Amino acid sequence: MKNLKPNEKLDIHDILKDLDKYQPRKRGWVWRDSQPIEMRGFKYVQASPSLKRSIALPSANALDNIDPQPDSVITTEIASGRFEDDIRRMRMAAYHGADHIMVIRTAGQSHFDGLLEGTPQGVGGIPVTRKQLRAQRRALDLIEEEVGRPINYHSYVSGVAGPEIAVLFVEEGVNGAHQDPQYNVLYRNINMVRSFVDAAESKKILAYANIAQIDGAHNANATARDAWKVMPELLVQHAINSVFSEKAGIKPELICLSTVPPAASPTPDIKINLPYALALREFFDKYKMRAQMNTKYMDSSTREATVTHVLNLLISRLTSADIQSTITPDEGRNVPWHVFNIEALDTAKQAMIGMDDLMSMLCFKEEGYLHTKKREIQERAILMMEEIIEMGGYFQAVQAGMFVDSGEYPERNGDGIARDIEGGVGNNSVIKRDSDYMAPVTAHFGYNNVEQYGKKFVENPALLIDGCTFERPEMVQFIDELDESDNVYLRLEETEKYRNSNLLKPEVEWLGDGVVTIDLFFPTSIKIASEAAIATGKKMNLKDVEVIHKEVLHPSEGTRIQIKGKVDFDINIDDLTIPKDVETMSEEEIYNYVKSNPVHVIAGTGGNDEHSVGLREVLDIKHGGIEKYGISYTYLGTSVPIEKFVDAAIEMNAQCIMMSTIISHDDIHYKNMEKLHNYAVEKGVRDKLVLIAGGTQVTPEIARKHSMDQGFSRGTKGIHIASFLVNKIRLIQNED
Amino acid sequence: MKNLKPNEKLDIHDILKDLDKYQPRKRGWVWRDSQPIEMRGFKYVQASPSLKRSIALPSANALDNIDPQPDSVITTEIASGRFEDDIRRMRMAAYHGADHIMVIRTAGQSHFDGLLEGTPQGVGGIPVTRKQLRAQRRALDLIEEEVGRPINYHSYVSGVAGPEIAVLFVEEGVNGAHQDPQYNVLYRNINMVRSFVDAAESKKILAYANIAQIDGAHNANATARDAWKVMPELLVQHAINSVFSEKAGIKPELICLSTVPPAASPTPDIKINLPYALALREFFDKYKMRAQMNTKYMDSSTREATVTHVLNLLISRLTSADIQSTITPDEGRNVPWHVFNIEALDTAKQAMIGMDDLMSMLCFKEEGYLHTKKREIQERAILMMEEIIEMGGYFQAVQAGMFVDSGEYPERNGDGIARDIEGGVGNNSVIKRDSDYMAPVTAHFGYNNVEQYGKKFVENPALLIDGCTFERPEMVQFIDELDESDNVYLRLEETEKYRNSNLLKPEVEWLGDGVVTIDLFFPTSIKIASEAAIATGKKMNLKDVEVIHKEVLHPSEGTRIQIKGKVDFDINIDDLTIPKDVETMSEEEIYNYVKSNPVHVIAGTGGNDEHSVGLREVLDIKHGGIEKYGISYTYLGTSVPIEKFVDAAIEMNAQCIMMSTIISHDDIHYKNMEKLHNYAVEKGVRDKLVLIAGGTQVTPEIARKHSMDQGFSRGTKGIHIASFLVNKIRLIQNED
Amino acid sequence: MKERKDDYLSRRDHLRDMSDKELKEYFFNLVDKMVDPLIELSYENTTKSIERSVLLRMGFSSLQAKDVVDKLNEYNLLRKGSGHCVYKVAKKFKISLLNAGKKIVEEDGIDYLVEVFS
Amino acid sequence: MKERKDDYLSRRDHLRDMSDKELKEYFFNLVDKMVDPLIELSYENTTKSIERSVLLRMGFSSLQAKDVVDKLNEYNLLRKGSGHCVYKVAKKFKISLLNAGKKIVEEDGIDYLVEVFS
Repeated sequence: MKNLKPNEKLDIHDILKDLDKYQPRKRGWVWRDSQPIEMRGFKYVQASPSLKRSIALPSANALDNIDPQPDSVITTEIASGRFEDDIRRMRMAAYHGADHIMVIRTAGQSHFDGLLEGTPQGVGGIPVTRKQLRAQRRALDLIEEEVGRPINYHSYVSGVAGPEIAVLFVEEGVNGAHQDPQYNVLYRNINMVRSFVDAAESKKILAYANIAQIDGAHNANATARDAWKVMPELLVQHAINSVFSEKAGIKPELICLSTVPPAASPTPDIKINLPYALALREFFDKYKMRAQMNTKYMDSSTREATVTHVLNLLISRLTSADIQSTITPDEGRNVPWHVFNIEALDTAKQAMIGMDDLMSMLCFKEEGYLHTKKREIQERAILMMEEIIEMGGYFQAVQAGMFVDSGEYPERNGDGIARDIEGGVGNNSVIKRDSDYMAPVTAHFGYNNVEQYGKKFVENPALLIDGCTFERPEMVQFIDELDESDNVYLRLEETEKYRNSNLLKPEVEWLGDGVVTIDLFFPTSIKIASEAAIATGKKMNLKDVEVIHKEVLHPSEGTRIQIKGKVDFDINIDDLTIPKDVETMSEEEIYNYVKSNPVHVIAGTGGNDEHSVGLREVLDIKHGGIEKYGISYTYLGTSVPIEKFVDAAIEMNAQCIMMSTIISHDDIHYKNMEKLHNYAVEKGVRDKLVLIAGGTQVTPEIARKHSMDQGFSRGTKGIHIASFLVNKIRLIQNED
Repeated sequence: MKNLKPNEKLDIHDILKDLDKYQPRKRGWVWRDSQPIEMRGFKYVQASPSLKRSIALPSANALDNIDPQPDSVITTEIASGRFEDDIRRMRMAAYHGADHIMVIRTAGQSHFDGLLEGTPQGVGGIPVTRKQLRAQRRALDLIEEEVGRPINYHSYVSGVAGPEIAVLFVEEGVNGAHQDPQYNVLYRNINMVRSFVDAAESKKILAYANIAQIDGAHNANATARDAWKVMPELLVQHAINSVFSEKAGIKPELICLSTVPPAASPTPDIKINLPYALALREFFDKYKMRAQMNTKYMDSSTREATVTHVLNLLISRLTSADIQSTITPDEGRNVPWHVFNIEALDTAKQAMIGMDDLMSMLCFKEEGYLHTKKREIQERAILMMEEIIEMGGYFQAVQAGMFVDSGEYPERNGDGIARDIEGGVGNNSVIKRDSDYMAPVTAHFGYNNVEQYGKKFVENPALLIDGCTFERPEMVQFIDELDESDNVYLRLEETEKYRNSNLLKPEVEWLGDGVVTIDLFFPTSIKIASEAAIATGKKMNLKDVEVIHKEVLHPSEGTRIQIKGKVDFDINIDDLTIPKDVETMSEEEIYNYVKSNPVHVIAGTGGNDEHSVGLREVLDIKHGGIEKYGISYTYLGTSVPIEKFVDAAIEMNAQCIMMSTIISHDDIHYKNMEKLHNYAVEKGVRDKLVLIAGGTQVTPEIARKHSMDQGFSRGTKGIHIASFLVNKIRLIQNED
Repeated sequence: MKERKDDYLSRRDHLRDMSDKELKEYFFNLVDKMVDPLIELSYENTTKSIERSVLLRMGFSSLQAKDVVDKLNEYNLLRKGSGHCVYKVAKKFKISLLNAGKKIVEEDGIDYLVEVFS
Repeated sequence: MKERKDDYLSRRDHLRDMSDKELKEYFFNLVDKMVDPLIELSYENTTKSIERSVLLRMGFSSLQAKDVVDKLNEYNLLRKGSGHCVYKVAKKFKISLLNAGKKIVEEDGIDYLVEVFS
């Protein structure tokens, strides 16, 4: 398959073609190459090499578009339930700095005793299947080349088919996985004996391929009534899975603790979260930290979630994060949409770069609250473990409801999640191995009497069958679709008209889903505003209008309502007028022209506008402005009366007026453009003068609509203006 | 005038009525009463007393709606240009924690040599007039009673009419003001001699009424090409204004330095901003810090601005902020809209409370980068002052272009803002006082020979005229409107149909402006997406469609576009169906009913849904759930198959099924509701059973539409469900 | 569990004098006590999923693996290892592993397995 | 200003050995040197805006104050103080301050002022 071109869409048909023959390029987890970098005079310490292709933060346009990358691996979670749409989002995410892509699994798969095949649609995530994994890994193989950084692909080994899924992951090049038997037990009600027996096998398999493992402790935060009260228990949960994993064969440096700052504002966030983060990192320093953002205290406000997440990132920078997970700020209201994956990634990049090397300036107070509280959390965890052992061990403790109790241990509220040792899905399904038990495969955990067939097989049981799929990938069998009524081909057919065609439809997660968001303020109460918003959505031709966010600004003065709804029309690209790029001439050509045809420009900010930075940058030779090409200018300063521009142009015999206008309130920028034009007409010089307006809210279309010859906005360089100017002056001269 | 009622709109006609007779209730600045507080078991150290009425952060609904207030005074800036619309926003802002309201002044007023009167509309702010000030102060007097905290009202003393405006502020009860002659000189091109002579008088007047003064140094950040390079100069600017102010009579504790973290990510934000913040606070420890958020590195992304501002708030918490200003995250793209003032305030409150007492856990490293860099900034400032003095003083230095040069002093790029000592607006307008010069008023600065009329007048010159307006407010003359074609009455008339009527129109800054925002994603390039977005807006019946934000997610896979546009229809409240509040019965009544009519409920989360917290809260007696009223329940756990609910209800002879369903992806929650209903019908028990659905995305309407008897969403308490249930069971029994 | 008030301060008495380092060591000693029995349990047992995962590694598809394991379970042969059974049948009948699996599903190979493992 | 490279390291020599406290004191000494002449300047001078602000405090409206100050400026009387002039006229003619202002605007009181201040 050919490489991706940035200006061409990834074709899902290409990905699916000959998929049965595709083999992943590599196995195992890849950390970022953490190292100091320097950019535009800034030194970054907790950083990593730049991407070959990426999209910088919006404000980077004022900083030569630098896009420094932080040191941590950065995660995005994708969950549209259609793997083919997820793939497009992966590509967007990679450009915004994600190198760990978690594709969430559909609800309910964990109770399925076996593997699924094909590509059925999921709810809140995809069904994990070989075809789905292979297609996504194949896409990522292309995307990682496009951006120039390895991308870790992540999935889930939980439920009653763990070992099989783990094998699938090794075979299909998955690089990271969730695996924690406690998750099965507490949250999926899977039998605990079965879960642990399966888990050891799964972990051994993951270990074989250097797949990074993430545990499931963070779920206790999300489940407990007061998330911060389970902190002692979290240490216990992390300990059980980490040590169990290590004993099952995973290297400590691939055992990642999934940790979330449990509290969020309006609690005293950092006072609660920092001692906990320190307690954890002190005890578990030989393992890795996967810092997840808080999901428990998220409502439907994406702003609020963003702020909470920046405070979470502060905890990461005050302590450490080997993997920095991102949670989309819309997770409190829907399964994440494209734009919010990108928002979350940008927030992580922005905050981590912003807080680069923070601890070179700060230290922790060694006495007082922080140390005392950290130690208290650790001691409470120890006390909990003492009681667990006293009760007869982990199984007995779970059965007694020791876990996810809403009291901070040793306090108990009696509302923990209790599971029967002899209960749950898969109860009574564990089989004792006989003394001649044998499995002729690689990465098998536990008793395995291969010795009965010869000593030489002890180190390599798969030798008995001349290697298993781990050594001989060509042995892997690929199953395509099993369900004729639910598969990717049917879904592609439905939306084919939007694929590489001239038809567009807005979307949020699926191609052509038609969903748009409207942000509304009504000067009234929340109840009336909600209904008014729905009525407004309908009048705006939306179907299925629903309120997705409400915010009281004042009980009677006003309410903000965000609604979503579906448009039922398409946009035909052929009907649009796409503005052409301003053609730039070569520097040489401009320079030569101006040399023999002197050009003088009158410049200033118009009316009552004091913002001159942008203008001076396109004028000044030092900033690559028009002066560089030999164009001379008179700078009239700021807040120049409109008439003065024209008078000065006449006086100086100038060819052009460049008026900068930033303030756009009440359309003052349009009004000033018209005024400039009219005054030039009045003075009889309009046809000899090139009138240019510039400013952040100015577009070429708007400027031309308001009688300017051209408009320039953000991102304009001197060469753009110089090119336009020389072209235009030539035209004027030809007319003469 | 009667007090405001939260559920009634403020009537601008009431504010305007008898305004000529209104006198402000008090003078002077008020700090928050900073003190530790405790709430829901959380201790806050950098806090202040709670408001009588306020709106908590969205996520506080999971925390008993606590709304802790931080210690700093919090500023919001309002700038719609129509003071009557600003007033509504002030009220919203006060509920969200603002106690410092800056009403931005219209562009251009600073060159007006005298006072304006009446209420003309402004651009980017209001024209400051007596009527405007008095109306807004009057509104704030009401609003501060409503929320239970004094509110500081702020305006601007700059331009060529400074002393007059200062007098106006004392008379009209303004509590805070910008005053810095350097601002006039550098950014408004007002003659420097005139500016300083006026400034001393203005400052003496502000001092008289204990009006807090804020300087203008932060403008250098916004103007310089690389904002962080002016750090040494900022220290110099702050010093000039602060010491000049003190010598003119202002108490140090009312001299506030306006300081902005100059850098923002993707620069290494904290590494640059923290040493600077420390340098400033070390030198200027006797003055107050007004910490403003960064405006320089803001683009059109409100998310990006929010993250930058949280990092700014981190600087405030790492150092100090007596006044914490907020910048609206939309300031990079338009004059702030209602919702963004509130967003900015919520961000400040959330982050400051979240970082409460941060420095009880951290300390600064005493050696190394932080100290070295801090000291370097201070030394550079000193070197600059040495050169200024060497040049002959401040005026000569300004004339030479010493200020706002883009080089970090002592580096010079030769692009500073140079002003002529004998130039600018108001040049040559300073008059030397004769030896018998006299002014018989209070708070007059400088030479004043009142002694010629008697020694007793020296301490109190106004005694000569039996007191001036400062002692005798009744002397103040009120001028109403001067412009028949531009005043508040005309504007009110235009929008009267939306005022206290049944008509609603969405708005962003002005009543009835009709502006709405649409957030769109198109799977295509930025150029095509922009045009497609405009076309979509038009198809959605919007007028004046404009793109306000663009974000490339991937060059070909997709672009986010936000557009604004105007709706040209009204919503008639009479046409809406406003859902009634669920009537709650008294606890007593429910308890008594259930005592004689046992009620049993089957509860669980439906399908493949593992989120049980919300459900358990409305069940559990400990959390005020239905159990409290004697209602018994069987909890089936999570991920309950739909059939099992009905089977259990039949088996247990239950009256009600409560199904919780959080996952709403692909409408799975609706599907499960229908499934529950259908199975109950099938089993012949539907008419005997009350079916209730609950969950964050469930609304009463949606639930009823999908065959449930009722739905409950966020914020539901046990009593709501119990009331509904008892009512409904009574109905069913009556039907039987 | 029964409700219980926070008695941390009285319970922690024996931890008070430990250094941070000692505390950490003690923590991981306790972890070992919890985890070792779980590892032991896993070492000695297998499950249908483990056995299917073995067959996957031996080149079976998920559908094939499921059928083989279900059949072996029916005859209580998983205690020998599914891979072991397939291996035995393949060797015995000199057929491929996949064909051996098929033979087991078709109950052709079962008799041999019952016999050889008795 | 002329362009200049960053010569901080050579310029700062005399500051290197100052303590943080000394540095701060030195900073504010320099500030005083910059600011004192500006305060002196303000002490000795007045402006039309200052004079209008005086009249505002004496109960004049902005419109009235403007007219009075403009008239006094015309006759070079602001150096005496606008309030002073109004006060003088009011005392002389035993009229209210506002009427004294009106008198000045109507040029009635000017002669008296020119005379008394000569």
